[in-house]
Amino acid sequence: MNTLADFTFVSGLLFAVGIYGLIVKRNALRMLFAVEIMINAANLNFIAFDRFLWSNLPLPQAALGQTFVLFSIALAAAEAAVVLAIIVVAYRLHKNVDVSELKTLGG
Amino acid sequence: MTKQITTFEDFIRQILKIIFWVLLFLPLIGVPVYYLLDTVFHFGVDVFSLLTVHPEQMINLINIEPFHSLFIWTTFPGFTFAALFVTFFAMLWERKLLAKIQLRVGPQYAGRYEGFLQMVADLLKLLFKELVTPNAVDKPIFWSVPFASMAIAGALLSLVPLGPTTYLADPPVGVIMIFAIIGFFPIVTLLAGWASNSKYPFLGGLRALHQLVSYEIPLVLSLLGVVVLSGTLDIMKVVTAQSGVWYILLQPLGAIVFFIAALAELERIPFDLPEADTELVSGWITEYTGMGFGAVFLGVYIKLYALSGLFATFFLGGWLGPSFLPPELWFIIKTFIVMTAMLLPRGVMPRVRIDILIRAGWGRLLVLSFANLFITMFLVSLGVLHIGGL
Amino acid sequence: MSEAVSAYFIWGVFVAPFAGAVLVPLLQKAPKMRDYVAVLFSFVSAVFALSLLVPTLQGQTVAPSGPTSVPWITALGISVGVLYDPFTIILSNVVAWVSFLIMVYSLEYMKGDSGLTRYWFFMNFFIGSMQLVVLSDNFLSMFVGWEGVGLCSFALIGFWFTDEKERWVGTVGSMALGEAQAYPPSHAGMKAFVMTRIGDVAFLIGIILLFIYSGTFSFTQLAQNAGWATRLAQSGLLVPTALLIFGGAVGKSAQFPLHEWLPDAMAGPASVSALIHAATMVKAGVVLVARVGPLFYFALASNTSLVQPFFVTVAWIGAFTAFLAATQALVGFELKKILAYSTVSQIGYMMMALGLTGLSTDFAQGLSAGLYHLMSHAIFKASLFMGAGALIHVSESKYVSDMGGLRAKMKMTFAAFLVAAASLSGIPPFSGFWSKDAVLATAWDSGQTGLFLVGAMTAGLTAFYSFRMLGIVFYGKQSMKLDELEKEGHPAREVPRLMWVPYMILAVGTVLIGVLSAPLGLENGLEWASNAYLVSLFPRLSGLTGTSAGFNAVSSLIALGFVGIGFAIAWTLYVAKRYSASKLVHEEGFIHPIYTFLENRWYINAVYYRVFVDAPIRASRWLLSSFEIRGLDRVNNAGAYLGINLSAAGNWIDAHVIDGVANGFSLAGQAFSRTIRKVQTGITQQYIFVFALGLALLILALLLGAGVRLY
Amino acid sequence: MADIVFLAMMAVTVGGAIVALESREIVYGAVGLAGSLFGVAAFFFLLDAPYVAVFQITVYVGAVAVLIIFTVMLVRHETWMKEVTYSLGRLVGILTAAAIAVSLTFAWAASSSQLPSVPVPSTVTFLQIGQLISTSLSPALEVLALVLSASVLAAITLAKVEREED
Repeated sequence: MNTLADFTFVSGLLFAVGIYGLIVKRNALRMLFAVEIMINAANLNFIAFDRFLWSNLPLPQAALGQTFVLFSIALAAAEAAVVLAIIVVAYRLHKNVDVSELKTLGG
Repeated sequence: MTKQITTFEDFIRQILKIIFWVLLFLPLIGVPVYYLLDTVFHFGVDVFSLLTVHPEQMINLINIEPFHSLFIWTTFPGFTFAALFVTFFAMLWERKLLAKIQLRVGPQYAGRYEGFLQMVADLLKLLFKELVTPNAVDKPIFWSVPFASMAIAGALLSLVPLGPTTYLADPPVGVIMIFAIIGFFPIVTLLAGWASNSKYPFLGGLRALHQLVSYEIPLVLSLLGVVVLSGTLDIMKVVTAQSGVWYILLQPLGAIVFFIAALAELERIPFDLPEADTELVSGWITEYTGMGFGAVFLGVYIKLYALSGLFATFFLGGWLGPSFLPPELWFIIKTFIVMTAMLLPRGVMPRVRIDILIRAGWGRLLVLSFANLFITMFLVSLGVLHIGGL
Repeated sequence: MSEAVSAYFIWGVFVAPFAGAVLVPLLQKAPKMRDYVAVLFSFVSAVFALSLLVPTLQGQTVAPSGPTSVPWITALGISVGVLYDPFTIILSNVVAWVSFLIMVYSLEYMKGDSGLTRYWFFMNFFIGSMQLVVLSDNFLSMFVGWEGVGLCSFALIGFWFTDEKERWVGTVGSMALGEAQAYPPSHAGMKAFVMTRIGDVAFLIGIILLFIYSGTFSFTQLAQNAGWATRLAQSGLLVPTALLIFGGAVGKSAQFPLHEWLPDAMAGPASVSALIHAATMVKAGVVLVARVGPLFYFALASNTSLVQPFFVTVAWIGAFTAFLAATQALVGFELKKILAYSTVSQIGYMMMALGLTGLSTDFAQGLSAGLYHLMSHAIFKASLFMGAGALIHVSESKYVSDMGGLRAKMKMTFAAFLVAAASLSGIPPFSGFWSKDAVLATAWDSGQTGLFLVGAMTAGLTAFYSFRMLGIVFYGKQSMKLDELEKEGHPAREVPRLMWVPYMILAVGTVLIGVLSAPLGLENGLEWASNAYLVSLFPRLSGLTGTSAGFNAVSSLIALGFVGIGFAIAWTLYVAKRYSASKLVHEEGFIHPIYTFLENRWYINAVYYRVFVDAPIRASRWLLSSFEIRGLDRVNNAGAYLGINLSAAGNWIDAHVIDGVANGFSLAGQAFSRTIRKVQTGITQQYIFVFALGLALLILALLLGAGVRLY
Repeated sequence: MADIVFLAMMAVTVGGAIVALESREIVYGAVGLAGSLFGVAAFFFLLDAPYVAVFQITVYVGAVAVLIIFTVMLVRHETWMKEVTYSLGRLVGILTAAAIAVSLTFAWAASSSQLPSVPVPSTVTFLQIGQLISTSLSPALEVLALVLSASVLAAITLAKVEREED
């Protein structure tokens, strides 16, 4: 049987990969990938802890973890939509998606 | 074929090679043989569960009950059945039917009667054709598309119950699972268009993306009325909830929306813009040849069968019917009728323009499906209709 | 006995207009469809209301099947729900059907206006909000409806926001105390909004106080756990709280001292005025008092005299407002403004009746009198306003002096107007007579002679101004304006059927109610409804069996005497035209100053403008001129001179001493910032790097701190 | 000890994530990301949360992945090819990620004795989730709806402004 530690291990790995991507990559889209990976790592943690610790509690707590992840997924989708729109606009304005080259936004 | 063994290294290499192939093929051949024998001798050892340590968790994923009937199920309601019998029959039926509608003859020569072996001939032709890989394509993605197309269509198919006991998967969230699987199709078409690295496939892929994304949402929403009425997301329970009245009577609007959206999802005439042969040669499947083309096409027809089956399941009571015929047969009859209805427009309708298509999707079907949902909810809350059957 | 009605019907009463309001903008592309949909939804609401009325009329209480309450703010235990009892249901029906007729009327009246989407949206929203006020079962959702009504009134009064000159309300150029007495529609809308808002703030404070002491907004819960009243009474806040809540009613129902917005609210279309006056907005205050009164009265089971001041205030404010507005109506020259004054006056009657509830022995008597008057007023006043709209439509002028002699040309309108005006002035056997009589009889029975006399006198004034208006508009010679119109090829003729049918229906209704009132025992029925309302709130009152005051010969004779006097004077002056009224007014004598005083609205409006509008403006101007320019600027200038001289002196020091130090500092600062600036690169990667390192270190530190060994 | 299914899913998830970040062709990255997110959905299945899992597939694979691939196609191919990764930066990234992983490993090792290894019996169904969302979490749902519509509006506005400038 898989233990809670197994799931947290996977989640930690995903998080580390996401951190790596955010540090190394300068491409806006790759950074979006990294952020999505990190969000998913967090979601996985939510579900795992909910399943192992809370799911025998009375109803509000038992379903909270899953509910929270549902909200988180929806928010992540909204975030992705906005980020992608920004990337497209930035590309049209600067012909570039490299964040280190898009410094004009910083003033 | 084999090289002469001269040195010891060659000998070892040869042995390792043999061991490798044996290890590779043993599960593929040995396990089915084991299960075949198991039905006769009852060994009492479940090898499958030895290979995977905790299968009971996967039971939640796909409700496969005892393992020894896996074979029957995959063949009868599942992929093989759909691919070999239904698809072939549907293609032939389509060609003959359309020919009759348009006062033509249709396939005539292959097979003795009315060219009924035409599809076998086509299959043979496709099998023996050369598989051309264009130079500029992105090979991995390009060649994964046919398989993905078939696999996703098969996944959709696995959710369609053929009878009260004949089904592949019955997840508790089946209806949403349909949405999830349908969501894969745009990616496949888009990737096919992109990987072909050619003008027409790319245009076709983009068109397909617009069309599929636009019509996915009404397709999803039109089913919500059914979900509200049956009070479950379990497809089997949706069917049993229709034992009183078929939902096409309670949900006419939803059925119409589902039907039209399914036509668009299938890229069938009048919504065949992604593969409009007069404009885009063959759309996103232009660059595929031989059996690659055949596989994509097979996927498309399996999808047709699956969506027809879903229509029959959600609106026509699935396998329900008078008991003088087995439920599986009822299901197939209904599916066949729906499929014929989906084929018919090809004979009589022109292709729509892209802007009309998009506007119809977002402006009409979406509104209609919302209206359907709200009317249903209103009627349910008024007590005219009841959750969980009539 | 109870009749099961689906609770959704009750919800439907106010949800349907809201749904209509939402649909209207969507149908903007199809104007015809939009108009009919808007009317249809008000009709749906009315039908829902009727489905509740039918069992009520059969003497049954409505027992809804289905949810009457759904959770809203769960954290505070607040839910939104409907309260249903015969009283509410009758109210809701009056609102629904009168509104529906007004909507039908608007179909023709507003035809061709460019802002119709806006119009239908707000009309439907208006009706929905009003029904929410009537039907909601707690103060908070009632407040939501209340504010919805306020918003819609703002939007509809200022409907013609482009402020063309002919849309202005009041006579341009007339002044009182140096304040202009004419306002553009947008100004009138703003005035209504701001003025009612004053009351609303009081209302909100009141219900929050109530919530603090009781922990609930729900009417039924407030009625059942009456401990809050004792606590409020102990801290001396009982009457203040009630009065604060009453403040909302004062604002919305245009009672003294917040009555000034209503006469100017005439700037909107006539149908809007009809809706505001007859069916919705101003009745909201009455509904509120009918809700609050019993709560405060019966919450203190033992000692009802504690809340006596509240009822005295309500009754006297009502009576005074009735008198005040009636006097102003005597001299009005704008048709709709006369009607507006009369509305204020009649609402005053209702308030008086509601105030009398707590002053008499039978609580339900005043309640039913108020309800009766509300009902009959809604009917005849809607009829009058729609008729006025038709008249204004025909004569293309809002002044009564521009009409005249229209009796023969607009027969239907004349008939409806005559009946409604007679009803308004309390002439038997029209409904207004019976309802006014009920109010006055209540006053008489409870021994409030002062209130009774004011009411009776006001009845005389009412008769006077009603027939004055009627005489000027329909009798006498045709005015110059109408002659001119005739020459231009627009002779005065009857309005289209879609317009006169609605107000004809209402006029017939007022006759029917009046004639059938006694045989049907209408007053007893209303008394029963009021009793049922009280019992539904306070089950302990279930033994309540008061009967209506019935026909009180003495009080009604006195009132009829006053009415007769008023009627006779008006007849002599304006219908028979024995004397010239204008001569009487403009001659020097004792009447002229009174006339001016009344025409200038007792100078209340002007004083308000002086105090609340002009004074702040003047104060800020004064602050600008004397404080800012003379005071602050001089200080500034002086400072500047000083600064210039000082800096000239400082210049030398600066150049020689400070620069050295400053340059030293700045060099150091530059060096420092050059170093530190590198941290703030704006490069995400570096931030993430630092964040990740910090995170790792933090985890390790926490682990170490918790005493975990890492090896 | 983790079983084969678990290990395979882990490989898909983490491998997909690595492919998403390290593939030379960004379309492969997008596909890898979709695979990784699909793997996470499989974990959700394994954790008895089928509803969330299907939701994850619907949203991420059905919507986000399509959007990403679409964006990739809108941006010219050469732009992605300019992508350079400095070896020093990569080293730093790997070290940092390793630091995170190591510290998380320590945390998990330190607390593993107190964590339950066997899941408690789960009774949560999607019906209950729906009830929870529509009752006590309804304010959150409304705020979420607002955020979603705001972001959709924002995305549309961004695209629209661009079209006007063209």
